Amino acid sequence: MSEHNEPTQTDIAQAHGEHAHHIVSPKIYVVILLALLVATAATVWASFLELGIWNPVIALAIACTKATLVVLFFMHVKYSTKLTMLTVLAGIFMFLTLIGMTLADYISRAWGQW
Amino acid sequence: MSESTIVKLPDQSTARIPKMNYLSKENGILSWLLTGDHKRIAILYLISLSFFFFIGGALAGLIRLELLTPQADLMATDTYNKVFTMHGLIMVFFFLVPSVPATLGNFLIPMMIGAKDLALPKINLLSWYLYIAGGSLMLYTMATGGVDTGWTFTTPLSTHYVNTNVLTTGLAAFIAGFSSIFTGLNFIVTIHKMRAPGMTWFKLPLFVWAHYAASILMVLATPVVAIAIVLVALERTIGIGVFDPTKGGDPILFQHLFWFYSHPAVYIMILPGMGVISEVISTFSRKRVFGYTAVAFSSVAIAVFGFFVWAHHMFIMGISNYSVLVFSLLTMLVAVPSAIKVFNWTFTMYKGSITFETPMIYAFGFLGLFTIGGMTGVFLGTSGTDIHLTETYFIVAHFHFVMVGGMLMAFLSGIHFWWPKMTGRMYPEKISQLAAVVTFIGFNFTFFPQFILGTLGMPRRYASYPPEFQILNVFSTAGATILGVGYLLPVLYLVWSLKYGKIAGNNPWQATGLEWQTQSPPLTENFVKMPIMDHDVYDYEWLEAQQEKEKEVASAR
Amino acid sequence: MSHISPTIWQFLVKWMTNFALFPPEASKIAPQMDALYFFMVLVSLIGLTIVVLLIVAFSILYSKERHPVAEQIEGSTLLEATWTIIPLGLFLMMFVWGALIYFRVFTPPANAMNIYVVGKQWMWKVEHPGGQHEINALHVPTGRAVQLTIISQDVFHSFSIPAFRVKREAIPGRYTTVWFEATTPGTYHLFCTQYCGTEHSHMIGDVVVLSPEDYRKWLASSTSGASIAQNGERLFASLSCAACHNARPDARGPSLANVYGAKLPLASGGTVTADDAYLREAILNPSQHVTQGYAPIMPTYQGQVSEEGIISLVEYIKNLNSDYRIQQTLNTTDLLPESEQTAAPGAKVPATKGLVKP
Amino acid sequence: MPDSSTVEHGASVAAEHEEHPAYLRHHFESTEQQADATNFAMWLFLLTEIMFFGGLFTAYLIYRNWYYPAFVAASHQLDVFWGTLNTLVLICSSFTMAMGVWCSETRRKKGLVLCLALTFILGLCFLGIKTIEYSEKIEKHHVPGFHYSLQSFTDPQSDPKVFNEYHDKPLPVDLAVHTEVYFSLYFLMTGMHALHMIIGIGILAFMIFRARAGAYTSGHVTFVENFGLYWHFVDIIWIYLFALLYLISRHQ
Repeated sequence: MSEHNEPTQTDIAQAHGEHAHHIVSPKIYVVILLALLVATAATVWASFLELGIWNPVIALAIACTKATLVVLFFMHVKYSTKLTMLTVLAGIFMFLTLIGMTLADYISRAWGQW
Repeated sequence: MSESTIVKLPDQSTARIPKMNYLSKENGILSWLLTGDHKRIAILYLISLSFFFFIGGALAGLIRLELLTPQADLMATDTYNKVFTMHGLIMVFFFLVPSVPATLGNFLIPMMIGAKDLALPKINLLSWYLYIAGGSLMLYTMATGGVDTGWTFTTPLSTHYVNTNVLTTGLAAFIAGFSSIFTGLNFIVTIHKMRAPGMTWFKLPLFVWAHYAASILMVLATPVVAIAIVLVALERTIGIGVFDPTKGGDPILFQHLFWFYSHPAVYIMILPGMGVISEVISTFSRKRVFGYTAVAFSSVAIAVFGFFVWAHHMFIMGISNYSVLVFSLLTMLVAVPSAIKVFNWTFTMYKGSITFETPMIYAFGFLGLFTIGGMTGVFLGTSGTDIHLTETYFIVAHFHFVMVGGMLMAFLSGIHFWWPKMTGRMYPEKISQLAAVVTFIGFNFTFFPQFILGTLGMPRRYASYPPEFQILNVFSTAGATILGVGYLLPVLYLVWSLKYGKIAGNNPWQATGLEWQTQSPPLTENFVKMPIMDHDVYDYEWLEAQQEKEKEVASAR
Repeated sequence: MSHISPTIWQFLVKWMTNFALFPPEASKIAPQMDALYFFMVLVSLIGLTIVVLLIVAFSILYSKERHPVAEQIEGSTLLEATWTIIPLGLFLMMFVWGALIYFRVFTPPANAMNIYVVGKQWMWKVEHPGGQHEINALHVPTGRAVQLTIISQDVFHSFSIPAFRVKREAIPGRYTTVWFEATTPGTYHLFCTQYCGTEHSHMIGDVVVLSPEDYRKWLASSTSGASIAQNGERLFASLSCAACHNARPDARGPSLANVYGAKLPLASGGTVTADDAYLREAILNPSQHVTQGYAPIMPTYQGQVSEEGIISLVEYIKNLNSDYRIQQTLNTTDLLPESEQTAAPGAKVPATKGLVKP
Repeated sequence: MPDSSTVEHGASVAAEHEEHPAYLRHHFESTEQQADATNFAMWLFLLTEIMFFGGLFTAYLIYRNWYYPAFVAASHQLDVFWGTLNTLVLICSSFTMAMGVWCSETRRKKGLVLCLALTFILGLCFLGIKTIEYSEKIEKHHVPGFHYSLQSFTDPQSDPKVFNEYHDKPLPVDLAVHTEVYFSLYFLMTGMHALHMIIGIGILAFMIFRARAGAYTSGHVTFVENFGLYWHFVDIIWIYLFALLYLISRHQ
């Protein structure tokens, strides 16, 4: 059943079943690489500006865009099943719950009495 | 066969244990220690779990003996502190968290969904080795002087004011945590990816739903206690100042990280038990579980809500009053699915054809005790009464009602229910029914007085107490002896049944699960050919039709 | 019953005499909390009886002999709704009722009498403002709101008085507070309910509730010289706090008169009310809480002042309603030979009453 | 933290049946199901890693909120140049890893070996830069718990390299003490990240050795793919660490 001659592009895609394994072309990888490099430069440059409260916000925003680029394209989540996307979102949601609800306690301590 | 039982065994004179099964396939110590077969790993877990259960139980016995008298006279107070710490650690990390998932879950989930094995068999074996590594490290800790920080590692006590081996205990819990993560990870992947054709999500048995929910908790919550332990270890050795108030750290941050895991951990412990109870009550009432989707979704709801409630362990620890509101409200929401499940189980028996074998008696015990345990949880979730009741014996009674009354009863019910499938032999009925009733009585005698002690304000973890609490403590210790007997009996007659038990045949309970449609003890690859799930779950009509067909085939031959 | 041996009889008598089933109600909040407690016990009993009755009824009615063929029932959304909404409704009711009590217990009234409690590994040190020091004991008058400001010197402890239904964790590094109003005189248990090491079970004591006159007699009979504020003043001088906080116009530190409860503008923006916690933080980590218009030159006293010392300083600052006292101490210290001359030697700067920096 | 390479181990070779491709494990029905399952398992493992680092990020956010000035002064001790260079190194290594996965999918053995080797070298380069930074901290006694010195915060002039760039005002002692919390979090987070890098580089070496033997270019790509996920995840963690630890506020 498994042929051993040099498979063509279509054979490989077919052998892996059409839905799952979309092979991401190197062109996309290069574009994403450049985007990430530019974003890194941007975040470093932004940190040298005096923006007060906006500094951490921008730094985190750029970091999040870089992370989403890596997740979607390098980790193929854009091309994989809904289940993988759901797992990633579940992880992020639980990460934010841990941080959010713990910080909720620390931030609201100043309001009430001790 | 007497009318009042559904047990249908093959004719004992001719019945034999099937020649080819997962136990006889290969033998020798290596075939067990390097097995990938989920059933053998389940047996390995069952043996090591029972070992740790009896060590934890012995420590519990010591605690109860010490509390017979108001003075700390049986042992020195720091020995008592080490005894209750080890009791807590061994019971939580080495019995309650892995018990039902690692034994019954490992054994049954692949069979229930029609798969040949779990998705990652080598990771499953690694999970058992991590469990044994953690367990032996814990025993090493006990041997070399124990640890007296309580199983909750409260900082700054555990980091600066105690010189017992906190590090080795932390490492043991850290490793056992990964054993739990890998089991949970294995279950989620198997349930998602390896279901038999036709097995949709709503044809999954509730046992599988409950383990799916528990696995989500295992995978997402356990790493947070792993990092909390690493931080405690570093704080203790290098003094990084993350939890040390003199260096600007906040000890309450440890409480947040610790309870973020430890509350979902109690749902990791109880959800698999609920899965067992759904199967048992459905089989012995001969009826589909009442409100199947409600029970399935309430399992998942418990798992999801379980993540948002952890600070109800910290209401009086100085977290802000407003976050107490938030966590108390969410605790009320997480209590509702448990109530839904109890009522659904009760109504499963409506218009059923009920028989009272041992698993069902344990299930009745579970229903009663879990209802009390669950309700007293609401006492502690309500911020008002929590002020008076927290950190007293009320809490000890609450979690023992839920863990020992709930989870352990479910574990024993499951062990008795699937014993024929795991070993091919039936357990002795009469003595096991007696053991179940003895356990129920002993349990109530032990832990009900502790509710009253709790309202009286007797604090937890006290070696000596004011004299007016003595009577209730004496009742509790008396109950503990009965409970001890109740737990010893199953070991005796189950081991006895391995040799002398009746041959069980494929389906002694005439149950509808896929695991009952194959031989017992099952083949290594579970099914001769891949089962097709063409019928619904808990489909007793389909089972009758199946038995009619077999009768015709038998009579035609 | 003549054949019961005397030893068993004596044992039973000992048991029975001080056997208890429910703690005494000795504070104003106790009956309210017990009302909620009994309501919840009632709801639990009703729930349990429903479940047990259903199980027993179904077991009898639908046992295999009486009802051999089971009828498959899918479920009923009506029933599902009932046992979702009713428990939810009950639990939310308990939540609201409980939250009210919680807020009542942990928001002390303004006129409460403040008592400081310091938890230390395996003993409770209680300090009354008047200077009475108690170990593992707490004397309180009836009919008066008593606020406990609790802190721990080492590990987590938990100050628990079951008879008052009151419990608060003692945390190292932070004040936590709880208040109660005792109602019935008597002696009640005091426990440490958070595991704190070897002698955790010996960290207990007695809470003695006295009528107001007896309390006054007790106060008078057990004064130990200086009140906390006086201790604070001595510390204030010995740590040379007065060198900066001397309320002179050119003072390097803000004047501390009437600072307690005032809204202070911070150098890093925003305002903060100067309560006990703020004063303690300002002593230990001064440069994070610099008042506007002052340089962050105050040294930290972390590790130099014990918890009791900080409590006495805080108490002293709380009772400081004029700078007259500081002037007096300064003037006396000026007379000392080695004290370095400040400003114009001997010039008496009139102590301006109630001068408070904005 | 057991070696996470065992996670991929489940998917490795050793199947007895001839009619299936050699790498299909007996309990799977098809290679498709096996690839899906191991990929999903890898994602779940990454979930545990997210929650593991989550605890550290919670601690970081709380203490940054509490001791902001100390965090700013301490973050000036970190050299932005090395941090940025490390980020570029890791992003390129992510790129080469992605190209490696592509080569494995398109069965280009030489390309795969080259990409894995590049990723390996970039990984080592990252660790080299980290050792440079760590040695600098060790010299200045900024390692918490080992005679931690506040000198470069209470008296910034004594530390010309940083002072000329940022002209920090001297911190009072009680603020400077909290820089130790910053550095303990710094060593915790970057240390844990470096540990994951070391594990990754170990597996990379193993993979290069197997790739040279032609293991991953005959249709069975799950091992390379899963390792790619792990590597990209470690890169994402560094992206956040760089943003949070290095770039708190760099303006002069």
